Amino acid sequence: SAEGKYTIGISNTVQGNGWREEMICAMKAQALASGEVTKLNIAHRNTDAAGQLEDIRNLISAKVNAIVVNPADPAGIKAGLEEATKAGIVVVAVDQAVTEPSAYIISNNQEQYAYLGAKWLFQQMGGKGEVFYMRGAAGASADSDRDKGFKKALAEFPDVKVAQEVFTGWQQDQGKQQILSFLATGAPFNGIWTSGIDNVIVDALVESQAPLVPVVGADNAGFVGQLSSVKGLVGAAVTNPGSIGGAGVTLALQILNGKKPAQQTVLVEPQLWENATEEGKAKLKAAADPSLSPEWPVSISIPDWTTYTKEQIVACKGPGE
Amino acid sequence: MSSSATMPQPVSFGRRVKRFMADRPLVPLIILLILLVVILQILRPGIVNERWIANTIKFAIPLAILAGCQTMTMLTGGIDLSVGTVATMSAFIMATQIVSQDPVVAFLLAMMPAVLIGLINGIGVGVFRVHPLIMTLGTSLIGTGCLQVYQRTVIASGAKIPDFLNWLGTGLTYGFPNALLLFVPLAVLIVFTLRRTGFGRLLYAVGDNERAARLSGVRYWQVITALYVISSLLAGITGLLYIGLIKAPSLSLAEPLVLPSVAAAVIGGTSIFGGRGGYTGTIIGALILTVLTTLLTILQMPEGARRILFGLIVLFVTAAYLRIVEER
Amino acid sequence: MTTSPLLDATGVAKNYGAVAALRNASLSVLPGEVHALMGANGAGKSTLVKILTGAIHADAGRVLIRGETRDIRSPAAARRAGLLPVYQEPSLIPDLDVLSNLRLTGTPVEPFRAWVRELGIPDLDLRDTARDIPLAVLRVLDLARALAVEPDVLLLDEMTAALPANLAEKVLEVVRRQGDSGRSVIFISHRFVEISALCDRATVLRDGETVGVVDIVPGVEEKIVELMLGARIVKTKMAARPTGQAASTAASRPRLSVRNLRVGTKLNDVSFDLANGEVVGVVALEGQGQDELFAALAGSIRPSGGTIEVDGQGVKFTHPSDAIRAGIAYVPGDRTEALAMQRSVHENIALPFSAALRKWGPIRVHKERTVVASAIARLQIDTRAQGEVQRLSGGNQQKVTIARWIAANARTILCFDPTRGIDVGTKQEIYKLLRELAGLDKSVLFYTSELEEVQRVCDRVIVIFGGQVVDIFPVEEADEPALMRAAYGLPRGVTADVGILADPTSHPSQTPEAAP
Amino acid sequence: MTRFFRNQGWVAGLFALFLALFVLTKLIQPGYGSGDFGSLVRAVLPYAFAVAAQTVVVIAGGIDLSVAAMMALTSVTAASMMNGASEEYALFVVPFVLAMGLVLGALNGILIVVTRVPDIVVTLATLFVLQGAALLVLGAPGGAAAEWLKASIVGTLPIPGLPDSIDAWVPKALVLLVVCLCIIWIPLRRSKLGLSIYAIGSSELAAFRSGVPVARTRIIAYALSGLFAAMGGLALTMSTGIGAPIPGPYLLASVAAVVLGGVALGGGKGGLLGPIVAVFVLRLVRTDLTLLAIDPNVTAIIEGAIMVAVVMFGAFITIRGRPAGAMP
Ligand SMILES: Nc1ncnc2c1ncn2[C@@H]1O[C@H](COP(=O)(O)OP(=O)(O)OP(=O)(O)O)[C@@H](O)[C@H]1O
Ligand SMILES: Nc1ncnc2c1ncn2[C@@H]1O[C@H](COP(=O)(O)OP(=O)(O)OP(=O)(O)O)[C@@H](O)[C@H]1O
Ligand SMILES: [Mg+2]
Ligand SMILES: [Mg+2]
Repeated sequence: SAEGKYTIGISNTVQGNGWREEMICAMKAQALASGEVTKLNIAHRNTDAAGQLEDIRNLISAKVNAIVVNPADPAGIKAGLEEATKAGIVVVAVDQAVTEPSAYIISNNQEQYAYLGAKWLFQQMGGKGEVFYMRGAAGASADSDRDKGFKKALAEFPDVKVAQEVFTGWQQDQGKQQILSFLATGAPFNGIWTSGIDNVIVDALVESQAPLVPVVGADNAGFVGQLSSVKGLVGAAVTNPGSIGGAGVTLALQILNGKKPAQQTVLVEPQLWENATEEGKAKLKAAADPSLSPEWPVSISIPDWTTYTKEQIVACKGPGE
Repeated sequence: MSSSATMPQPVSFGRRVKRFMADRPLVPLIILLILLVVILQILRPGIVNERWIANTIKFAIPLAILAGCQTMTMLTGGIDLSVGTVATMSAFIMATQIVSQDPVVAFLLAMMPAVLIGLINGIGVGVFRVHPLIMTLGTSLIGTGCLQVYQRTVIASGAKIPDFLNWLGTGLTYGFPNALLLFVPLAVLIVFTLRRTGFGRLLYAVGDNERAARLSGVRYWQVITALYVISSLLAGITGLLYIGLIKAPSLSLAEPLVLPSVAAAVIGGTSIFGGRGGYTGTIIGALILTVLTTLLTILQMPEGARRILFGLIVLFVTAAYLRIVEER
Repeated sequence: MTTSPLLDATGVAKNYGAVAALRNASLSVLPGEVHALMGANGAGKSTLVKILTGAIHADAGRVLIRGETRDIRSPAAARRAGLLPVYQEPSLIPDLDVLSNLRLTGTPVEPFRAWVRELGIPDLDLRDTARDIPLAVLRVLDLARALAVEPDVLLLDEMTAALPANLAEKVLEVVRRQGDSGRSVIFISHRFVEISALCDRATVLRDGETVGVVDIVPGVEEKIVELMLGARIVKTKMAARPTGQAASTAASRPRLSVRNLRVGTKLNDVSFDLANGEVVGVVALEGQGQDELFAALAGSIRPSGGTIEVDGQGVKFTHPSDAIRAGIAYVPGDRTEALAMQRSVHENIALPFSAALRKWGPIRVHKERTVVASAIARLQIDTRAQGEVQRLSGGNQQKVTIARWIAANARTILCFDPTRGIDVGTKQEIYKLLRELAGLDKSVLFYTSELEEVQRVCDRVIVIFGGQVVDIFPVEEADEPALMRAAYGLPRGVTADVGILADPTSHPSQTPEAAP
Repeated sequence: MTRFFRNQGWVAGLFALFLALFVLTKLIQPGYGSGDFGSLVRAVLPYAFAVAAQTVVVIAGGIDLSVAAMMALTSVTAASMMNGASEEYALFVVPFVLAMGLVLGALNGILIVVTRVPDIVVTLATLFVLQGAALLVLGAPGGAAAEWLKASIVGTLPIPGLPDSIDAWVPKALVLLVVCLCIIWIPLRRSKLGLSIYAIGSSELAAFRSGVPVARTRIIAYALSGLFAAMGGLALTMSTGIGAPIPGPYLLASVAAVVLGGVALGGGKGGLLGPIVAVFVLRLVRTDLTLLAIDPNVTAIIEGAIMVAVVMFGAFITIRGRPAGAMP
């Protein structure tokens, strides 16, 4: 409604990954759509917590009004966020929680993400059998949160065993090589849980004419498409929207405008879209979007939180660009 | 002059074996490869079947080609760290341009950044004498940035893997990966270039003693520029092959292959200081690394322990290999 | 002999794979003795020195120092035992300044400074980085560094080989005095003049074995040569220069014509001609601009003024390949500058064939092999260790640098001190080769640090002093005293009043005797 | 004087560049003040130690690819040891971790000396080993740091007798950095050991023949590198309060800064000051890019281009500056 009056700083520490790229584009699109942002100040590169501290402090130097951050580590950037709050800057963490109490958090619930998918998978497997557990990057906090959720589901199904646990490093080639090696061993398995490296896994199963066991992945465009198009594939996509970045910008603007949320933490609960039931199929159909890059999550908007159009997020233009 | 080789010398069997292997440095490498496969078979009986072999070869090929880039650049005392970025760029551009362009046009567009980056690398190293490590690192940063900017312009149009690349990357014919159709001629060409062409000889000479090469009339910058362009082109082709194999364009597609490609060349006996080495060893090195990765995946142990083991094995293999070859 | 030896090595052996560098070498040095170690190229002299000074380990053998067995495992240990070497290659750390180099080896500075002055270098700046110091001076610094710690045994491996006459003179003087003051010196050189002027005894090595120890008395040279070469008798007498053939050159255009050549501050004004079929010698003291002259003619550096004409055509070289295209090849004195040490003899010789862009394609293997083989045969290169040039002895490496241009059939060869560190037999071969080249109508520019070589090889001599040509001699007037005087910039005596462009064709029929 | 400029010209130029960038920063953001400078120094801290670690081995003629992994391992070790422990316990943790870096670094050196495998390969292998070890220590980022440790790089050091306005420009982190580096570097530079490190980097053969214990010197150089890397790891833990097992971007950054700082990758040349100033320059460039709110994808291009351009420029002036008539 008003012309832009705020500058917002953004800090992100993983570059070149479809999910994170979508998150950045959502932030830009939302900032543009809101009409309240004059300028986005984006620090977006591959680095660690110390590097993110540097970026946050640079953003403080740049005197932004709010910082939206996808933390490299929940605890590791506490000092920087604290300094930001002291400088009167609104801090919103997206995607993962942070330990700094003054920061607001709007996040996908990673533990729930894993729990939901794993539980569905184990049910599909009939409550027993061997599961191939393909995790993310060893040592990443999102990975260890998801591990908690996975273990929680596993505990509920005592007859399900982990046939093999691997770290894909969230890298497509590594995931594909691992599944192919695993397939080549001829070891029996009844389901695959992946931490978001999903479409290459289905490819591998199809290429090597292996039995199509149930597969759980994320809502990446490629995988969602496969769930509708690959014959005989049973699987589920658990949403992990990259558009959470747009929600973060919205939250920051709300706070700047004096509308503080009731709690510091707002969790966006994941949804599960499966293709085992007609109802699920319909959801998948609705969500599928072949025009997107296969690495992009299809859930490009979050109701109530984002107001941009698909064109806007795909254009990936922020205010003033 | 009398030669000491004629002196009667009792030579033990062990020494003779060592001498034999030293003269044929490929033999110990192949033995090691077989050893790894045997261990794998013992750990998981039945794993070594036709499908597994085809699979291993498929993944070893892109690594082997990139390791070829490293071999050639290392011969001149250089290194090419931009191969990962170049391969990724070609793959990504191919996958996104094929949607709207003629395949030939898409191919040419995909190879353009390869040529450009190779040329910049070559001029930087050959003319301005920037250290190859820094030069290729810099261009790879620049390339990654450009790719990200490019990515935003095509996000709306989507991506597609051309059928031909798909066939080449994942297809099998009579149980043999189709990628061999590309790789075998390429490997023969590289080996031939290194052994039997003037250009190959200059690579060794320049890497060994640049001043001597200069005094013999060799123009360093020509050799180096040609070398880095070739290296980049090979990386670009690898990218196309790799996208056919992985079938998912991403902005960091081939990056994980960079350090292993250096390791494969080193394990294969190419000296990182230049002047020494060859491509056949590198191919075996790439196979060894691929099998090793499988082996470590199969082992049920924490990720940390797996990495430790990987590092130790790479070190051990290289050390043992050096010992054997030095016996000469 | 009554005195017991200071250093006594027996049965030393060292193998490099299939090559036996030393098989059964022994060496016994008395206190106060200057002891020559002699042998053809590749006989194992340097290897023995390296073993004695802990730089490499012997496979077998025993070393006694003052009668005690010492196991010298490192250069530091040798230093403690009183053995100090000056190796064939300079061993100052290139990136450190001289002072730091001294600190590194624990050499006292003042004595070092005194020795440097004594050795004929008055104005050394200790803050200079070793890399920036010319080779000859580096060798002298190496020596001074060794002398400064007053070693019991000084081992000099071809110390004088890369030195200009004036510096070599000083070195000899100093070495002689070492002997007088009761210290021993092991002296390796291929120059008989030096040996007979300096040494008391000589140990002769052949193919890694000690084949004799002789006292140096007048006339012993023949015997040493016999011992050194064994069955390989010096069959190569100096080829007589056919007089008629050179006559044609005076009439035709000169092959190479240099006018007022200038390079930076080093080379001020050099003009001379080089005819087809002519060998022109260049004589100069260290650092008079001869390096720059050769480098400029080879296209290695760009002259700052003057003209170069090849076959009457003005040329500008921006890169050695330009010079090579004009048929001018350069053989540097420092072989590490010319050879790809890890590559084979074959590849080193064939290197120029592939240099040009249009030769980057497939190699014509058969043709190449023939050409290379004939060049190897021509220079009689010892190819036992031909897999890698670095395993050849110094002399054989030197031959490879020349063989390359024989194979490439270069019309003009610029030889910068090609006989540096080469044994007598091989030297004869090289002289002969150069004359043969001249016979084939090729031309040679030949810098040498050994004045006597001028007489053997050249048709004419130009003398450079202070970056200028100060004199041009026809060979018959170029006796050593005259050359020496000219090299020091002194005017020529009245007796030698011949025109500068003396006719090089009027050779005396007399041919210098083969060495010794 | 001319000699000083020949030796220190590059460093002086870098310093001038830093000052120019500083002025530029002031122009972009007039409010840029001492507090922001403090932030800059804290950002510099881990990079500076990483680059110090790299510099020592590069001067000794080697390269250490395991720097970042070593930092990760020491960081997680420190963080997990201090987790839940008393404040005083950290007094023991700090020397323990430093000693660990020293020993592991020495191990790197010993492996290089004993196996005779090129250092780049050995440290590539130890990169995996150390990474694995870090993962075994802490599977995910975590742990804690003592409050006094965290406080020791926050704020400024009040220096008696200095007006507050100047004092504000002396952040504790800077003092810590300078003290840590000087305590080790200055005595080293003046000692025979320091000379020996330069010597083996300049010419191993000549050093050996000059009586330098080459193997021991190399091991010590790597041990020092490990020590500096451990300081870097501690700096990470101090600034973030946790340990993270996945190595940060310090390896490539360290190599780049070493080269920018005028240390030849071949060894034997340069000092510590240049690379440290180079780190400041690189970090300040980052700050400026953020302040200018440049498109993040373009920043990668700019950073790469700066790296390449500066090094090319350096190469260019060395070519130009070569005295006429000198042998190339
Ligand atoms: N590192 C090595 N590897 C293999 N062979 C070697 C090596 N070093 C020396 N040789 C061989 O040992 C023999 C003796 O070499 P050495 O350098 O001692 O000769 P030299 O008597 O000093 O000859 P020169 O007068 O030419 O310097 C030669 O045949 C040489 O090829
Ligand atoms: N690849 C090669 N192998 C062996 N000898 C060669 C090779 N290339 C050139 N030479 C020899 O080097 C000499 C000069 O070669 P250069 O290339 O200057 O002549 P050219 O006339 O271009 O030769 P060509 O007609 O064979 O291409 C000739 O004696 C030639 O026989
Ligand atoms: Mg010798
Ligand atoms: Mg010699």
